[in-house]
Amino acid sequence: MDTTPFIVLSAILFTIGGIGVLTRRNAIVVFMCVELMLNASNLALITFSRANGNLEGQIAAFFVMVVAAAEVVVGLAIIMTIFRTRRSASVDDASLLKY
Amino acid sequence: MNDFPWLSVMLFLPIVGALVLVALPARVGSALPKQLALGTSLVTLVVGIVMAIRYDSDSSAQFQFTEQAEWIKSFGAHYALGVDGVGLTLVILTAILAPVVILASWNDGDNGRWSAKAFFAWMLALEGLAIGVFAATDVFLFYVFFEATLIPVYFLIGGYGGANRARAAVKFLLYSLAGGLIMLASVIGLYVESAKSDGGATYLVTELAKLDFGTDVGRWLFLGFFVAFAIKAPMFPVHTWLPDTTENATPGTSVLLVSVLDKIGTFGMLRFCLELFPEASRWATPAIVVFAVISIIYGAFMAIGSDNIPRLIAYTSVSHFGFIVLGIFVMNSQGLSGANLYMFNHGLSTAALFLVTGFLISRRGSALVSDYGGVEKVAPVLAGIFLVAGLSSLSLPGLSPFISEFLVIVGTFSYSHVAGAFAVTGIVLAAIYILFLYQRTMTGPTRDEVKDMKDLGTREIAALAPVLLLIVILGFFPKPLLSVINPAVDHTMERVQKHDPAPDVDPSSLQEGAHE
Amino acid sequence: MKFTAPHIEYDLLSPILIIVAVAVLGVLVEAAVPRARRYVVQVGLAVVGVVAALVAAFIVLGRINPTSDKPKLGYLVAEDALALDGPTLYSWIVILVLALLGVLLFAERRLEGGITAFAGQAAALPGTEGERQASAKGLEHTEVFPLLMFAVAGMLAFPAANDLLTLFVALEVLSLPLYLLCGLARRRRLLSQEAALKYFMLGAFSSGFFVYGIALVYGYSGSMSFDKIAFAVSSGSGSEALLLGGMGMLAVGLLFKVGAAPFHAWTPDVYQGAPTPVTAFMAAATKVAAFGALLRLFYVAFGGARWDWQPTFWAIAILTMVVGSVLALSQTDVKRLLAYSSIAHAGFLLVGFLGARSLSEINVGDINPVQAVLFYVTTYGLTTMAAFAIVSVVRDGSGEATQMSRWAGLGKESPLLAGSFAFLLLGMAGIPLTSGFTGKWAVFAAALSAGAWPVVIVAVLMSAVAAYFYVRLIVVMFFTDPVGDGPTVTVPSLLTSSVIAVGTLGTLVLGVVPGPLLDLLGRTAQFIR
Amino acid sequence: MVNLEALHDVPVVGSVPTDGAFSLLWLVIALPALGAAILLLGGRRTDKWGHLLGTAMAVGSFVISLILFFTLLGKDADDRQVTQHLWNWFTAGSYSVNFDLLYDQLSAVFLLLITGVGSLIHVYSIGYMEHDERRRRFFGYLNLFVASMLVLVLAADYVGVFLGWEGVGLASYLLIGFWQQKPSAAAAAKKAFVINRVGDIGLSLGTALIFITFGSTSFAVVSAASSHASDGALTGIGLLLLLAACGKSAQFPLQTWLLDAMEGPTPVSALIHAATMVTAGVYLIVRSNFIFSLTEDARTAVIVIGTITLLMGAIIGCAKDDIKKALAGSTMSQIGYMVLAAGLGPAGYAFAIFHLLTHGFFKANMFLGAGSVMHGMNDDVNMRHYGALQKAMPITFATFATGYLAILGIPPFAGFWSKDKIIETAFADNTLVGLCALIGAGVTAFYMTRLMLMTFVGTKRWEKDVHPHESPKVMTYPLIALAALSALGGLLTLGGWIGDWLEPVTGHAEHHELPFGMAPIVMSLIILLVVAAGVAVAWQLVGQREVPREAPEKVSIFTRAARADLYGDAFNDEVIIKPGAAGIRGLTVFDRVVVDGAAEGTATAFASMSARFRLLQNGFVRSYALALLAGAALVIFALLAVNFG
Repeated sequence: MDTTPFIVLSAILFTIGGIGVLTRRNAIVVFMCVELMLNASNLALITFSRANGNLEGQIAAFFVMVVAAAEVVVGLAIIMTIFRTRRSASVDDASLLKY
Repeated sequence: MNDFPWLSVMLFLPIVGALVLVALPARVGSALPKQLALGTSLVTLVVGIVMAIRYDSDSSAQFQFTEQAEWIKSFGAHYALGVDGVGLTLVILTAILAPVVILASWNDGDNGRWSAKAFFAWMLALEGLAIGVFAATDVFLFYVFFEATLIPVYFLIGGYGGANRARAAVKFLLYSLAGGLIMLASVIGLYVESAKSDGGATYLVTELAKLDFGTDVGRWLFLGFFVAFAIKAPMFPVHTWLPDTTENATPGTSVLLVSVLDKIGTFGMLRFCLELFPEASRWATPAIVVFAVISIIYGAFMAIGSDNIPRLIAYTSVSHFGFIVLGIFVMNSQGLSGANLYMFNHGLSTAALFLVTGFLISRRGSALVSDYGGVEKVAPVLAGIFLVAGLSSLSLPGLSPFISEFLVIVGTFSYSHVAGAFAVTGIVLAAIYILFLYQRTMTGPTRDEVKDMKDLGTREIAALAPVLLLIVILGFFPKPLLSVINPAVDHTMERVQKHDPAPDVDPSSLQEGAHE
Repeated sequence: MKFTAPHIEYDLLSPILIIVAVAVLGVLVEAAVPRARRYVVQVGLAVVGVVAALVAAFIVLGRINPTSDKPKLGYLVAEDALALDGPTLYSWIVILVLALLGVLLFAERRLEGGITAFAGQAAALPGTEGERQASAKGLEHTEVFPLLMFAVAGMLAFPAANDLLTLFVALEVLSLPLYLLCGLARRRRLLSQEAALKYFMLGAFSSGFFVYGIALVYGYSGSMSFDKIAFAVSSGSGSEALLLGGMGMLAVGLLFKVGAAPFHAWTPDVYQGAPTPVTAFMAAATKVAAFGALLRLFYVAFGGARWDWQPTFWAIAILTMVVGSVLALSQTDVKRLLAYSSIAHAGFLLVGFLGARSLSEINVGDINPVQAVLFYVTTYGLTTMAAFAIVSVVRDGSGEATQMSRWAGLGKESPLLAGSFAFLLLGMAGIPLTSGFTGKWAVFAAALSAGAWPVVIVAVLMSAVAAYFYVRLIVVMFFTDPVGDGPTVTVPSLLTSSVIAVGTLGTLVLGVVPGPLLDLLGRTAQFIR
Repeated sequence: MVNLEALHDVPVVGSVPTDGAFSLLWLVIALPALGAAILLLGGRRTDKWGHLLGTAMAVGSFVISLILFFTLLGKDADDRQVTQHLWNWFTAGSYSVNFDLLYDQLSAVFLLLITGVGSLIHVYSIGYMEHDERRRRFFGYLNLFVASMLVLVLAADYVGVFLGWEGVGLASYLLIGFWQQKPSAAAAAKKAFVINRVGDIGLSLGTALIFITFGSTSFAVVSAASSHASDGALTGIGLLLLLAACGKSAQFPLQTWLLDAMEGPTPVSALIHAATMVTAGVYLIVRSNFIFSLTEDARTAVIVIGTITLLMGAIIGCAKDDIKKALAGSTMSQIGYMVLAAGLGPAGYAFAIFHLLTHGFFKANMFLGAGSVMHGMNDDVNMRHYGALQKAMPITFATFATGYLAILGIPPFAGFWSKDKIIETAFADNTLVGLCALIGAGVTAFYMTRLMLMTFVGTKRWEKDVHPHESPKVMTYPLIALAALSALGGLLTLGGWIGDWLEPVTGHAEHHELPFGMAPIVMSLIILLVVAAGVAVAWQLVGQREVPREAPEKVSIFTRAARADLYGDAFNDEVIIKPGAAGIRGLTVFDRVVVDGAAEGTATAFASMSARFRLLQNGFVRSYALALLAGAALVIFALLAVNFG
């Protein structure tokens, strides 16, 4: 079967994630959108892995997940500190550094 | 001791002196550093004179006192020094003016931003680097010195200059840097071209001269170099940094800047533009001649119009550099010899003019012509020297600049009657700006502000005397200079494949003509 | 039950392994060693570790005997996951040296009065009782050292990575610790945290692109390893679109790291907000690692498709130089100014990167682009380190005085410091007799040899523009009188001073006698495929 | 190869190496030069004896000149052109200029004139400048002048001439502006120098053209080759040299500086602006006879200029109440005669030089006389305040009278012999020119008579507390000597001696026929009649009625024009100076706004660009993300475009 639908789907997911990053204010949600992008990539990886008939893609998918998990840890830590100091999780509030 | 590194010594003596000065503790006061600076520059001068005496003007080699060592292999850059006649004269000019300037600006460093020590350290560093520029026979090395000279000047202006010194310093630096960076593109271009050649990458002038760049490449590289040199020289329309700079610099700095550093521009045109890109130079000649003539007249008019003495002198230099560039690019023996001689003479006359006006300004505390009047009555010696300096600047026969200017005019006239006719108006305009300046400052009823002005002191006269003496002697007997310059000129003529036009009536042909 | 264990060349990998080990140990130290002694132990551990790694790296370098005219190309290790060749080993050494300097800056305690520049307790809220107690107790986060080590480990792996997956992992390993470090400033914590957030958000976003790029390229070539990709490119099988899309997205990820326009937006904010030691390290080391990776990926894997990506990179290089130089003109904060200047330098580095030519075109002894870029990052790294180190010692009551106006009259206040800073600035401006000049010369020459003269022209003009703001800073320091009470220069401990000294000295030496280093690079800067 | 048949023959400047007495030649210049050096560098300590040293130097070189002259007489005509090679001045390519001195019949005459009259004026100045505390410097300048003038007439190369040419220019500048604290004096000095520089354009370009044409600028080579040159080149050179002559000799259109030059001390006016320097132009033309003899066109130009100037000067002289300015006008006019004569070619050269000599005598005489009058009248120069001075200062009157008769051309006084010859030759050449010259003689008679009457006869119109008295002997003796020369100068032409003497230099003059076959004696009578008429008119207008102490306002347009120097200055102001000043003001603005503005503008442009674009960095992480996304999109699009576009 043709890989196109899967790739298209992953592309759509990726785009949704990207748009989400741009449109949502809440840091957590923004970060979830990034996760969505990563998972879209995973879908693509796995699809190609199957199409190419080797496992590298799937291994990569696992790595991506692991790394994503690590990112979550770091990310949440940062977001937490920001939230506690500013009492808000909106990424737009943090805009002292500019120009 | 023919392999004695004369040029390296001349180059590093002042720099080492500068470092020593910096190393001196602050408590030694300002007297010792001054004496040390003067001493260093004098020793350098002595070395220079000895070297000049050992220079063999009949040798066939293009460069003498050559030194060469590989510096950055992968750039093809060498530490290569050597002088031909032109380089020698300019090195000597630098060596002569340095002690003069140091003596003349004995107290100029005292009320600057930093100690007098730093002032003279910068001066010495500048002298060394300037000598390096004129002695470098490797394009990369030349470029390094070319840019490096900017820093001392920058600090000399910014640290010790007048009201707008910071702004002037920045303007000077950026203007020159812009030119330098444009040149950098061409310098790198040279590397790329030479790397293509089977000889491999090199920056030695002698090697590069053997290469034949294509017409287009040659012209582009030429332009890169020429723009930088035109800014340095300075030529219309990229001259405006000079008046602003001299207006704010101390007289000594102005002398080193205009009399020595600006020569890098014309020197570079000769050494690199004509030497490396003869075809492109011939191609560009008409346009450059036009700009040179414009510079002559434009600079003169601006000088007539300016009420600020240092600005005025700066503009006169624009005019004079017009003559030099003209002489270089008409590409005949008269023009070239004239131009080379002019570089030296202009150095002397402008130095005298800057220094004597500097003394005048330091007495009255104003640089405006309109603030003076009748000084001749209270300070006859100052006025007399002022007049002589001025006359040399309007190249009065009997003073050294005359010969150079006359030769340039002759050369130009034989290149093109029209160009010559325009250029020659410079001599009238020069008379106007100099005598107008003299009339407004020195003559007329003495103004109250200058009533109790003191005449020149011994130190000041001692600083000026050698310059004036040279101006007069070389006015009647320029042979020492010409004898080293002319071979270099012949070499250049060879490079650009030009020959002097034969006279309409060849006197030698008349005899056999008579026998017919 | 039997299996063939993967073959790992532990000896060759020792530098990375040492750093990782030190990092892990550091974490254990945090757990085991009582607070009072942690600082000493951590610093000692880090220094020893980095030095050991450095030694190891030199030994490995020796293995490909770089002094000979025809050095060994290098080794493919860890099942071809990493390539240890000239560029890798050189980058390692540079990164480790910078890391060592970084450790010294991190360990500086005198400036803040006997305590590091990092938050006493990141969890405590700014301006609360908790924070006051933390500082009263003299608490400090010694975790910064293990974090630094992890980042270094990632940086070592980054230029060595020989397949996309390793590349990705290395990227994240170097990024995540930096995100955290950015947020740990003791002073101005709001800014610091904001910097962390921005860096993290955008970093994560860009790595999203990066991963998707991996997927596409994998889809195109059916493999992650560079040599197979290269083969696929040369054989031209598969759909161009996948390759180009993937290439583009990978480029985005990497260009984000080097801070090239239009992916530079994070740089000024993060550089300004982060603790100065972190900024220094980040600015210097990340560039080395990222350019190492960029070169390998695009020369080895996508080298065959050079004509596809070169035009785009021309545009990016030009844009980056313009943005960096022009926007820097109107900056009033020294750290931010240096941030913009780092963008400009990224542009100059890209100019060198554009010198890509097929080996056949490069005669022996010519400047080759890899050599040029690696040389430039070295010079830039040293200069920047020293510059930021100096920024960290110019202070007033509220910590570092980064407002440019507060620097007025520094030349009188402490001539030596101001003098060396001026020298570093001239270096960045590319005045001869500084490493900045030789570096610029090298990258421009490389690009010009590849016929990229329009880019070089722009580069030259932009260097002129850039010169303006460096000079302006010099004017402020030397030619303007301080308003009110001038800045005070807190005399730093040996740690920071040695960083300044090394950086300045490097800038001078590499400016006057760059020959040996350039020759070394000329011999060894060849990628193993 | 050049065709010899077509050649006219012009005298070739020979070059016999110096021997015996001639090796002293350089001393003639060296002495005054040394004097100048000592007096100007020596400073105050030379004040006491400075004037004596200066005079001694001048006299010394006069003595040498005499020795040289008689040795020259001793030699036979062929080798009377001696060249002393001093050193090679400069060499560039094929162009080499030597520092050579050429002593031939022409320069010999000049040597005597310059050193002789010069010495007399030095002596006179001892008295005249007695009360000036800067007298020492005055003598320094005088010496400098004499030295430069000698260089000018002895140089064997056009560049050498240029050296002297500018040297005398400088000396004239310094001496006109000797009383610098008077703004008018300073201005006049500058004006003189600048206008002379305009002339120098001619000399330098002329020299350049000579080099291009002949490959050398030494008289010997050029005179040998000139007949081979193209007419165009010759005419060009001629006209350029004429321009130079106009500047130096105050010929139309560069005449305006001479009247202002009277700001200088009177001895200066006598020496520089009457006897020697202003005649340098004539010398240049005569010296370049080997050019002018071959170019009809250039000579015509010379004649026209000369004629115009001789009339202009005469007219201006008529309206001046300032005794010196009146004399200056007369000088202009007389030099006009010389230039005219020089323009007549071989026929006229000798007479030009002859008139130059006699004029040198009688004009110096009259200027010094005027000086002596002023000396007695507290430096008042306005003739309307004079009158009836012949009793008060008899010697001055007597000497002045001889000068008066000489300039009128009353036989046997010197002027008669020289001026008549010129007018005759002019008639022979062209009747119109002759008529102009004749009218000029009449007008000369008018204004000189007017001057005499207003100064020495009539009623006393002296200012209060002015007590005219005869000047001291140190001043009157030179007057007497010069008076004698003005009276007897004619002897030089006894048997046409001067002509024959100069012929080897100026070439052979074929005899001219006067119009209507007049005999020369008839011509002379006509001239005398015209002169008499002039005198009569003056007697009517000035002698017969009271001279008002204030210059009358209601006067004819001609008088007004003459008083305004025929609007020469007005013309310069309107056409050159005012537009020039305006242009320079404009240019200054242009330089600041446009030229510098372009440079500074670029900088500001970048700055404003920066200020605008930095706003894009707005601090919102999401907009950064947008930028990133857009960038990514662009990159991918670009990549695709490059390959599929």
